[in-house]
This record gives sequence, structure tokens and C-alpha cells, in this order.
Amino acid sequence: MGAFESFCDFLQMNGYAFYVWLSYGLTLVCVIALLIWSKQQRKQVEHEIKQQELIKAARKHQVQSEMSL
Amino acid sequence: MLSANQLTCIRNQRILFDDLSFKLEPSQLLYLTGPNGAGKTTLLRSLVGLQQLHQGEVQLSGVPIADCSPDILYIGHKAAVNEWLSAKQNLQHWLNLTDQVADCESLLMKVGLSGLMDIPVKFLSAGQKRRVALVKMWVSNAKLWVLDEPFTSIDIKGVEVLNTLFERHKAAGGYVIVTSHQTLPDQIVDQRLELSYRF
Amino acid sequence: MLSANQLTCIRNQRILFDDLSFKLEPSQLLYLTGPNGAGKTTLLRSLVGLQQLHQGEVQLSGVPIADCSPDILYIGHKAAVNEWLSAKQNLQHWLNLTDQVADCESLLMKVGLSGLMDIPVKFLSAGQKRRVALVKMWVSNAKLWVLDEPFTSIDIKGVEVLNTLFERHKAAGGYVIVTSHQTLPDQIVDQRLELSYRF
Amino acid sequence: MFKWLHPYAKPEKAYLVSLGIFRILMPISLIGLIVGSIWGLVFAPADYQQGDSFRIMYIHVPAAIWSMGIYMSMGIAGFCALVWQIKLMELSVIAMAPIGAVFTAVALFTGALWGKPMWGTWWVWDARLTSELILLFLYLGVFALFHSFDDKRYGAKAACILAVIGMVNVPIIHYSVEWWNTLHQGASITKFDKPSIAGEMLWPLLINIFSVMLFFIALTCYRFSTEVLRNESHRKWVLDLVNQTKKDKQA
Amino acid sequence: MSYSHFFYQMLKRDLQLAKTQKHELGLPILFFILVLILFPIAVGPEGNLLARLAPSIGWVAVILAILIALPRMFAEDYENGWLEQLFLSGYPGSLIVSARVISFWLLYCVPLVLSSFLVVPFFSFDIQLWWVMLQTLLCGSILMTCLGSVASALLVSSRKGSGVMALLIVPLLIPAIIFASAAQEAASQSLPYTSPLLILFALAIFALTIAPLATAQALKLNLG
Amino acid sequence: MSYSHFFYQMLKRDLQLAKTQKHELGLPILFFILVLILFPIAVGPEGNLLARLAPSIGWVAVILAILIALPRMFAEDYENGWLEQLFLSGYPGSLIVSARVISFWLLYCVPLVLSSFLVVPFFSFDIQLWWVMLQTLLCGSILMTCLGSVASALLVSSRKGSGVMALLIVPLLIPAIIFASAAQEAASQSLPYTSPLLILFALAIFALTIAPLATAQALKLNLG
Ligand code: HEM
Ligand SMILES: Nc1ncnc2c1ncn2[C@@H]1O[C@H](COP(=O)(O)OP(=O)(O)OP(=O)(O)O)[C@@H](O)[C@H]1O
Ligand SMILES: Nc1ncnc2c1ncn2[C@@H]1O[C@H](COP(=O)(O)OP(=O)(O)OP(=O)(O)O)[C@@H](O)[C@H]1O
Ligand SMILES: [Mg+2]
Ligand SMILES: [Mg+2]
Repeated sequence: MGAFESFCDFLQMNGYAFYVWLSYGLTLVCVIALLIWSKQQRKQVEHEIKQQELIKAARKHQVQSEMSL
Repeated sequence: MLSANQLTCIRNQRILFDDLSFKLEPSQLLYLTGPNGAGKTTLLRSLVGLQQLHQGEVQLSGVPIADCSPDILYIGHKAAVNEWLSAKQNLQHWLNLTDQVADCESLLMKVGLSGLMDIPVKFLSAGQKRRVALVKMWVSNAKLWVLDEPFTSIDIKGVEVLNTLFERHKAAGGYVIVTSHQTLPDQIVDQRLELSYRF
Repeated sequence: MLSANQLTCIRNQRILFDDLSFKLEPSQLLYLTGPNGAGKTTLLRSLVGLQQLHQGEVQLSGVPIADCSPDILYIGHKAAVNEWLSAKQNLQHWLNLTDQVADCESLLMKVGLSGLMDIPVKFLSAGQKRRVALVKMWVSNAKLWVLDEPFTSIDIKGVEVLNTLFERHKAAGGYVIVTSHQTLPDQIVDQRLELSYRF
Repeated sequence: MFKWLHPYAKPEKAYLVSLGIFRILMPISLIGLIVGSIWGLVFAPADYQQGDSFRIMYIHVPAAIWSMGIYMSMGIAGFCALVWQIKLMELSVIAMAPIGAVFTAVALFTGALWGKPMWGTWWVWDARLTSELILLFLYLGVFALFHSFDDKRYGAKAACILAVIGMVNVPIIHYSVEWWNTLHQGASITKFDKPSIAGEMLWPLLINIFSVMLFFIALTCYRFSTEVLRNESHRKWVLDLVNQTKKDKQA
Repeated sequence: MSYSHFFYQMLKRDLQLAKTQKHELGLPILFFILVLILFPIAVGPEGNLLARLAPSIGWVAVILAILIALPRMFAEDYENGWLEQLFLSGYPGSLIVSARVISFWLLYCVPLVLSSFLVVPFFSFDIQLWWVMLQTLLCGSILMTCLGSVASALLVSSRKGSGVMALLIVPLLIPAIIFASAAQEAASQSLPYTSPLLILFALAIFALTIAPLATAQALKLNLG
Repeated sequence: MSYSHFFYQMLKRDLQLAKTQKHELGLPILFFILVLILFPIAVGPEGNLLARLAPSIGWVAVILAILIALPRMFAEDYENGWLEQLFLSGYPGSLIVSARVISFWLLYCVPLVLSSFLVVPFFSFDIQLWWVMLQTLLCGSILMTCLGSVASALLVSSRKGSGVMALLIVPLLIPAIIFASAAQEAASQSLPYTSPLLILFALAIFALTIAPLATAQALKLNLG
């Protein structure tokens, strides 16, 4: 396949396997982490907005900043 | 019975009070008054054992005060509230510390913080911060309450609620010691102690 | 004349007040009340220009408030007092800042700090610290006083003195804006503004 | 001159447009990245000098190039935000910073992993490497500054100030570092350039460089739209939007 | 509440606080890395020289990074009055203090010690030697946290920054530095290096037993 | 009140404050000296090597010592509300700020720069070379104070310690370090060293003109 004789060769990268695969792997991890993190932030923001709205709705019924026993 | 015997405190070569003695029976409220700088805070702190007295000793039901910490609730000028944590977290930590179990949300509701429980205390107004500190009075099962100007920044309705809270605590057989520059209603005050400003 | 036009402030997606307008004539005192968290502090700070308003503008005798700083005296929750300097030094610096000349010692005497002028403010009691902040009112020649809970920790006599001070300032044609949870005597209040707690 | 831009300066419009760009570009860029990487990993011929280790190039070079590109665009956006007081520009600065930081980090460790077999060490204090490292800190600074403000409005402004200061300083850093280190390295990278890269090796690289750019634009748009939502969360359209997505999910 | 449960609650609070200020956590590490970078830039990029200096620079940078984080150990809780409440709670002071010391060590020192790995690529340092350095740093950081907790408690009411802190701690730390560099030296010449390491370890254990008591006393002193 | 008089009053207050906290003043120097002492202990007593490293260690130590003092530049005045009063006083923000920057430089940096003389005995450093180092440090400390004032103002409300401060300042400071070490290198080989020194000087002047404006803006941002 391609520039390599066998799949095993491909995995070994002529002795550079550690460096090549580690760099590709770490990159993949970083990029995926970035994507997930961005997604999570988005969810967080949406969650906060909903929360805010719920609180507002709740407070319309019982406006209360006073202490009680 | 809470008894203080011949308390003397000297700060900066100034005698703040000396030979001060008083006794407080259960279900009584001691209202400590005095002009600014008279030594009220100093007295309260030494009562609970946070400050060394020059002389004298304090006993709660015959036990030296240093040995009955679970029976004391002290709320001072400093609120013991971490500004970066939310009100709920702050309360939860205090509950853990004093080994109590309670529903934080409903408690904080009671001091009027509904909807503000999850934001850092830093963003609350002065009075709301103070409420986070005062919420301890709603759960505490300490017998002796020592409160240093609890009404600071609290609005008028809040002050009323606090007063009824004192009454309830008294009815349950507790002791209350309060200082404040706002007058307490006569019917809840059992003893008055006036410190004078000495130089 | 101090006029505020359609002030709006939003904190944390919460509308604290909107479309708030009022006018204050010289020799008038505006007493701002409201429960904890209503937005009094926020309003005062935006009046003097320390906080960005979302909308609206404030004018003192027709001039935008940002351009009349020498005419404003603002005393907020924070005392603008350095704890490590003595009361005298603190006052002196403030006098220098506002380009006034006065006898510090006699001024501090007036607020009851005789004998405590030369020790770091750190060692004073809560009320005495507050007095160091309030002493500015004795010297200030600002027309507009904006005071955020000036009575905090001040004893009863002190509160009376402050009230007479307000009257004196009014008599001299000044404006006073005060918030407090302790009620002001009716005779000195000319206008009342009540903020309500909105969510 | 900017008149045609005006409608897009409305947050709602900007939100929709950026989300649209994201939806279009993200798949394209991912496909490009996969094609480029597989081409580079599998089909490109081995380098006669470096053996197969040169395959790291297909991520190292795009990441390195765009780590600088992103900083420039961030600085420019920050400058516009400060000068013309454009709120949305501030948000875009915040959206870009983490992406840039990740690209820089990727360039750094792929470089290090390449350096070990090629130069025998993970790291040399060479001009280019040093300034790349400092670039990482500039990114982190912008990011940390933004997060050390409780009020995000101020945080964004402060981050813009820093981004602009940093942009001014990047050339200074670059040249000073180059000067500092002319005695030593320098040839290491260009010597690889000499046998002008074979087409088969070059194509995947070009594809990857281009797809990384698309990826950056797409992700920036996505993060930007999040920031717009956060910033405008008290507006009605945001509420409607959030509720709508909720309903979509339920349905 | 049992002591162990109390201890656990204290730790939990510290971790939660750290979580609310996430970025705070990474800062000593960042400081450490920046100090590490300053050196090659100031000294110049000579590989050999840098490798020779690596352990010393690593140690000094760790000391400085911890020194910077130390003043915050009790400051916040002292200022907002939480410390008063803790001491009023009736639990032994040394328990309270050791919870804080341990959380500090976990949150600040361990990440720092681990990130000392960066000397390997930056200074082309030998990875075997780094392993020795890691051990010395582990012991050293325990010692330092303990000493630091005492200093931090003594200074809590005086708002002194890292300066006085440094003055109190560094002289006491000098023996540790000497043993650590002895261990490093021995390791770099392939000699056995266990004995200086053991001494370091003993110092750390000794500090660990004494420090909480002293710290609790110092804090009480500052409250009254 | 005229601006110059106002400026003078501001300076006076800062000096007075420094006087009431005398020990505060010595702290950066102490820290500096401790860093200087740590190195010979950690590196070992090789005269030549130490003399070679002296300027770099001196520079790094100065940077760290200033870094430690920086967070306090505006913190106290911000917390107790004095800064609000200053901005309400109606004087231009950059005037207020530059008074503080200058007093900071006088109180903290100048003593530090002068005490860099200690490298001469400690590291058997050449006194002629120290003279060069003094000049580079003078320019460098101005640059650093300026950058630091911006960073300090940006971070004043966030209670971040020296960590973020370091992150903001150090990368921007790298050129200065490089030019300084270039000057030092040239001087040690008896070559002319004015051109890097001039560049340093230019950087410092540039920072001095920009920083007060940026700092004032940053402070205003933090107040409301
Ligand atoms: C930690 C180590 C490394 C870092 C931080 C680094 C950084 C960079 C940067 C910033 C660029 C972009 C230059 C530009 O576009 O102007 C770049 C490009 C490049 N790097 Fe690296 N690099 C590292 C190691 C290596 C190694 C070990 C090699 C191969 C032997 C290498 C080969 C290349 C090539 C071929 C380019 C693109 C061609 C060029 O722009 O000259 N790099 N690197
Ligand atoms: N740490 C201290 N060191 C020295 N003197 C102190 C210290 N704290 C308080 N004092 C002095 O003790 C006196 C009493 O202070 P204290 O705080 O007890 O007053 P207080 O009655 O609570 O007043 P306030 O009503 O203002 O709160 C003050 O006049 C002050 O000068
Ligand atoms: N920095 C801030 N960021 C976000 N929200 C804030 C901030 N400061 C105040 N708020 C919110 O604004 C509201 C009003 O605060 P403000 O301090 O103006 O109240 P106040 O009327 O002065 O109350 P108090 O009587 O307790 O002093 C509070 O409920 C608080 O939640
Ligand atoms: Mg008091
Ligand atoms: Mg208020």
C-alpha cells in the first residue's frame, strides 16, 4: 500500500513509529479536546440561559427577597 | 447558665473594661450597648474564647467556655463567607464543619436569596452578603448565640425577622448576646449591659 | 439642580432599575430606600460616574456629572481609608487630594477620635474606622453629597450628629443623597425614592 | 465604506451567519484534513534524507504556520475592536485565542517529536523555536486575562488590549531572538528545503495547510456564536432560540 | 463528627475552592515554566552549560514558585473570618492545619514537581538524572510546604508578601538544597545517591510531624 | 490645584505609606539576595562558572523580585476604595497612574538595581562589567515597571497573584533580556556595547509613554 510494502511496515514507519504516531495521536487528542470543550461551553451557555429564564418565571409567582422564618 | 467573672481586658495600655461580671440564665437575651470603641467587639470575642482575656473566666453551665465550642455560634464583623464560592457552597461547608444536615436551598430561600444561590457571593449586595453569614442562625443548634452587630446592612423587614428569631431561640432555652447600634425592641431584651468609652 | 434622566442599569442580565428619573433641587435631601439587593449602591455609584450606566444621563446644574468631580463627595461601602496609615495621615491625604486646608487634629477631635489619631487605623474599632471615613463630611466643600449607608457601625449619638450635619449642608444649599436601612427623621427628608427588588 | 457590513454587525445576524459558515466549512475542512493526512501518511514517498519521520511535517507545518496566522488575525480583530468600539470583534478575539493556543502547542510538540530523530534533541534554543514558545505564552496570557475577570464584558476588552500589545511585540521578539541566536542554529530548517519538495510530497501538505485554515475559520465561527449567545443572553431572540433548540431536541 | 470525616470535609472544601478558581491552579506551574525559560534566554543557548545547570535551576524555580503561592495558604480564610470559625469548631488546630497543608501540597507542589520534567527537553537533561531530581524535589517540596505553613501562619495578619516569607524559609531550606545537589552530583557520576536522599526524606518527615503543631499555635496567636 | 502639585502630593503619600511599612520596602531586595545566594549553593562553588553566569542570574533575580512586588502596586488602594476617590477627583487618570509608577520605581526598582552590586563579591564578577549590568538593569527595570503597571492594573480586581502577572509580563520582556545579555556579552569581550543598550533605552522610553495611558484605561475598566 502506498509508499509502504506492508501494513506492518506502515505501522513501524521505518523505526520512526514512536515519533510519527505520537505526534499524530497527540494532535488528534488536542483537536478533539478542543472540539468537545467548545461544544461543552455552548451547552453550558444554553443551560445558563435556560436556568436564568426558569428563575425569572419562578419569581414572577413569588417575588420574595425578604427573610422569613 | 452563662457566667462571666471579673473580666478585664487591656488593649494598647488602655483598660477597655475591668472587673466585669454578669450572669445570663437560659432563655435570656443580653443586649450589649456602648459607644463606638467601648470594647463591645473585644468583649464578645473574649467571651467565646477568640481573644485572650487579661483576667477573668467565662463558664457555660459550669464548663469553661473553651471546652464547649459546639454550643457556641459566633457571628462577628467578619462574615466567615468566602467571596468566591456561592452562597450554597458556603452554607454547605459550614454545615459540614458543624456536622449538621439541612436543605441548603430552602434555608437560603428563607433569607431571601432565591435565585442568587449559585453565583459567587462576591456579586451579591452588602446586605445579601450579610444574609449569607446570618443564615447560620436558622440551622444552628448551638445554645449560646454571640452576635456582633448582626443588623449591619440588613433592611428593615430583615431586622424584624431577626428579632423574632431571637425570641424563638430564647423560647427554646438558648442564650443570646447581641450588640447593635440599632435599638432592640424592649420586650425581647432581658438584660442590658452598657459599656462606656474609657480612655 | 441635580437631574437624572431615564437611568437604566442591568447587572448580570437582571434589570435593577429602568427608566428612573428624578430631580433634586438645592437644599434638598433625597432618601433612597429599598430592600437588600434592590440596587441602591449601584444607583449611587452610577450617579457619581463610577459605574457605567446602560442608558441615561445625570447632570448637575446642567453639566454632565463626569465633569464636575470637585463638586461631589462620595462615601461608599468602602471607606477609602488605608488601614496602615493613621487617621491623621489618612485625612491629610484626602485634604491634599481635594486641595483643602484644615486642621486635622481638631477635625478628628470632632468625630471623637482624640487620642487615637496617630495609631494605624487597623487598630480602631469598626465604628471608629467608619468615622475616619466620615470625617470628610466636616470639611468637604462639595455641593453634592452621595452617601451609601453612612450610619453603618456608628453609635446612636453619632447618627444624631450626622443628621444635624445633613441639615447644615442643606441649609448651605447643598444636595444630599443618602441610603440607609435606619430611618432618617422625617423633618430632614425632602424626597424619598424607593427602589423595589426586581428579578 | 463599511456600509455593507452594517447589517452583519447586529448580533443576531452575526450569530446566524457565523453558524452558517461553521456548518458549511466544518465538514469540508474535516474531509480535507483526512484526505491530506492519509495521503501524507500512506502515499507520499519517504524523504531520502529523513526517512519516514518527515511525515510529521503534514501536521507540524500547517499548525506552525497557522499558529502565527491566528495571532495576527487576533491582533487585528483586537485592534479594530478597540479603535472602532466594535463589541462583536472583542468576542471574536476571545473565540480565537484557545484555538491559536492549541495550534501553537501542536506545532511545539510535533516539532519536538520531529527534532528528536532529526537533530538528536527535543529542543534547541533556536530563534524560531523560542519565539514559537513565547507565542504560546502570549496566547495563554490573553486567555488567562479574559478568565480572570468576573465580568466578561471587561474581560474581553482587557484581552483585546493584551492581544494588540502582543501583536506589536511579536516582530520585536522575533528579530531579537533571531539576533540573539545567529551564532548557532539557523540552517536546520532551510536545509530541508533545498531539494525543492517533490510534488507528491507537496500536495498533501498544501491540502492540509488549506484545510487547517478552513478548520480554524469554522471553529472560530462556532465559538464566536457561543460568545454572542453568552453576551446577549438577556435578549429575547436568544431566549427564543434556546427554547427552539430545546423543542427540536424533544421532538 | 469523627476526625477523619472532618479531615475529609476540609480537604473537599479546599479542592472545591480550587475548582472555582481553576486558572489559579495552573499559575505556579506557569511561573515555574517562565522562570525556566528565562534562564536559557539570559544565559545563552549552550547545551552543555544548560544541562549542567538544569538541576539547580529546576530547584530554585520550584522554590520560587512555591514561595509565591505560599502567602495565600491561610490569607483568604483569615481575612473573611472562616479561620475563626474553624478554631471555634472545637477540632484540634493541628488537624485543621494539616488538612490545609496537604491540600496545598497536592494542589500546588505535586503539579510543580511533576512539571519539572520540562528540564529534560529544555535543557537537554538526562532523563535518568531527572528521576533523581524528581525524588529530591518531592522530599524538598514536602519540607518546604511544612516550613512554609509555619511562616505563612506567622505572617497571616501582617499582609507581608513573599519577601519575609522567603527570609523565614530559605535559610532553613539551605540544608535541603545542599543534600539535593549532593544527590544530584552523585547520580551524575553514577555513584550511589541514596544517603543524601534519605537525609532529605528524614528532614521532610521531621518537618511533617512538627509543622502542624507550630502552625496551629501561630494561627491562634494571630487570631487573638 | 496644579497638576505638578497634585503629582507631588501623590508621590508624598506613597512615600509616607512606604515609611509606615518600612520592612515592606526591604522585601524585594531580600528576595533578590536570597535568589542570588540560592544559586551558588545549588550550582556549587565554581568561581569561573559563577562569574560567567552572574549577569544572567542577576537579571533573572531582579525580574523575579519586581514581579513579586508588582501585584501590590494598586491592590491596596483598590480594595480600600482610595482609587475610586482618586478617579472621582477629576485629575487625569494617566497623571494619577504615573505618580504611582514613579514612586514604585523609586521605592522598589532603584534599590534593587543598586543592590545588584552584590553580584560583584558573591560571584567574583568584574566591576567594570557590573557597570554595564547596572545600565541595562536601569533601562530594564523602567520597562518592567511600565509593563507591570499595565498588568497590575488589568488584574487588580481579580486577586490573581504573581502567576498571571508573570504570564503577562515575561513574554513581553524577552527582547529586553536578550538585548541586555547581548550588551553584557559584548562588554565582556571588550567590544562596544552601546547599540543594544540604546535599543533597551528606546524600549524603555517607548513603554514610558504608552504605559500610563493603558494603565489608566485598565483601572477604569476595573472600577465600574
Ligand atoms: C519544537 C520544535 C519546533 C518548533 C517550535 C518549530 C516551529 C516552526 C514554525 C513556527 C514554523 C513556521 C515557520 C514559518 O512559516 O515562517 C515551522 C516551519 C517548519 N518547520 Fe518547524 N519547528 C520545530 C521543529 C522542526 C523540526 C525538527 C523540523 C525538521 C527537521 C522542522 C521543519 C519545519 C519545516 C520543514 C517547516 C516549513 C518550512 C518553512 O517554513 O521553512 N521543524 N516550524
Ligand atoms: N487589634 C487591636 N489592637 C489594639 N487596640 C485595639 C485593637 N482592636 C481594638 N482596639 C481598641 O479597643 C477599643 C475597642 O474596640 P472594639 O472593636 O471592641 O470596639 P466596639 O465597642 O466594638 O466599637 P464599635 O461599636 O465601633 O464596633 C478601640 O477603641 C480600639 O482602639
Ligand atoms: N459586581 C456585580 N456583578 C453582578 N451583579 C451585581 C454586582 N454587584 C451587585 N450586583 C447585583 O445587583 C443587585 C443590587 O446590588 P446593590 O449592591 O446595588 O444593592 P443594594 O441596594 O445596595 O443592597 P444593600 O442594601 O444590600 O446594600 C444585587 O442583587 C446583586 O445581585
Ligand atoms: Mg465592634
Ligand atoms: Mg448597598
